[in-house]
Amino acid sequence: MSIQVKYFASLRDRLGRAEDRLAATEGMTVAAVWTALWPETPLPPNTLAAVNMEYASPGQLVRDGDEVAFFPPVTGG
Amino acid sequence: MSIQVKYFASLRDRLGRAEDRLAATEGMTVAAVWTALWPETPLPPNTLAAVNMEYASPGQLVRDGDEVAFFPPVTGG
Amino acid sequence: MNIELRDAPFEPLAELERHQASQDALRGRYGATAIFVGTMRDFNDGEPVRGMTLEHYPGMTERHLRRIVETAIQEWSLLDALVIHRVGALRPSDPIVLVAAWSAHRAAAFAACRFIMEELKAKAPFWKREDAAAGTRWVERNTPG
Amino acid sequence: MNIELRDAPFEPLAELERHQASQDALRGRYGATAIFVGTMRDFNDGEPVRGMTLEHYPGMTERHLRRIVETAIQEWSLLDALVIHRVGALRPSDPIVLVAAWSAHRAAAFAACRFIMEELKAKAPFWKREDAAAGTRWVERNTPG
Repeated sequence: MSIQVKYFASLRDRLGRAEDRLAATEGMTVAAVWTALWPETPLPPNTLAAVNMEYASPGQLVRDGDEVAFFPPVTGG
Repeated sequence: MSIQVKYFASLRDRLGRAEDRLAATEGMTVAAVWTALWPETPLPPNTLAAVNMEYASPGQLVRDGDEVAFFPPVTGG
Repeated sequence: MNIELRDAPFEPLAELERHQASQDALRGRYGATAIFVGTMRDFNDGEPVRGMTLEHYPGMTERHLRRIVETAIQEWSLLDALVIHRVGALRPSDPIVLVAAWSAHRAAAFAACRFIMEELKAKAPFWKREDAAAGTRWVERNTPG
Repeated sequence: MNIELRDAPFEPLAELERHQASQDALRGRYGATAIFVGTMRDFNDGEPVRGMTLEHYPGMTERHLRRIVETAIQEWSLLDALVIHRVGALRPSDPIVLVAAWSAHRAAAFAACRFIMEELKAKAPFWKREDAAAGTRWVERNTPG
């Protein structure tokens, strides 16, 4: 088991990748998922996060098997 | 020359007529037009009036050649 | 801009199709179309309704509809607007009114479409007479917007 | 209620026609249909735009659209609602989104249609990338509603 991480739109273009995988650690937050994968890159301002397709705050806990997504403000409609 | 008076919808049905003609007198108001034609019948509450197809207050002056209309609240749309 | 009274049933979607076909110069300029269709219900005030007659004040109706639509076009910088309103005898599920507003952005289109409908209901001299089981009755006032 | 994502151009009026053809049980019950169509403009932020790509987050998009529409149906007692949204490559004047709300009365239809659009723009995970003369750029935020 692990956390699947997805990036969308301008964030994916900037990072140069669409997905990552990460082993969850006890008490890991959304913010910690980002830091573990991108230790050199602060989360860009206005970036949104979702856990299992629901909007999530940086402090929300994640666990093995979760799908975590990072993306810029949405611009549909 | 004279004033043409029109009645619409439930008001026309109640009065039993759609039109009247009336000789204008000096300083005649919309309310006076009604009273001249229907001395026994008070203007029903909520009745609207128009002079030359513009909404008019009871005190508005009318003159020869004008078209005056009386009708209930509008219910289109 | 187009404003029409119709004394026979009309199809709002077909009217929109036809109207948009005449908008070649606007293609790509509008980002938002807000549309409202008012339809005759078969039920009103708890009573089944079989039919309806829409009376109007010829001349005054057109004048006020035009002023309402011109006001909306100016107020919200609309690119185009369309109003079609039935008069005469209607049956349940017949369209009564079609309002459409085309604008660069959605806030203007929504607001203008709503404004046109509310103004039309408040000021355009139309009157509804319903045929119910109990007989014929004039609708005394519109429902609030 | 119907919610669809489309990866090819669609005709909003034809979709409405088709959807209404399936509403036999509702005929005569609704008095108000509020419709919004969002269309791709050929100009944005003062620059001509040649094309656009709409990306989305498969799964999350459908989930949020469904929740938004269900919320609207409940909040305004809608009789029916329809949302169609494009994804993929668009050209100027292509429809992006269609929202329709059917209700007994107009206030509910207008409010629900507006709500669905605003919620969709705020929460549904779509992203626009525009192709302009200067190159390709992601749209950073939506215009206010």
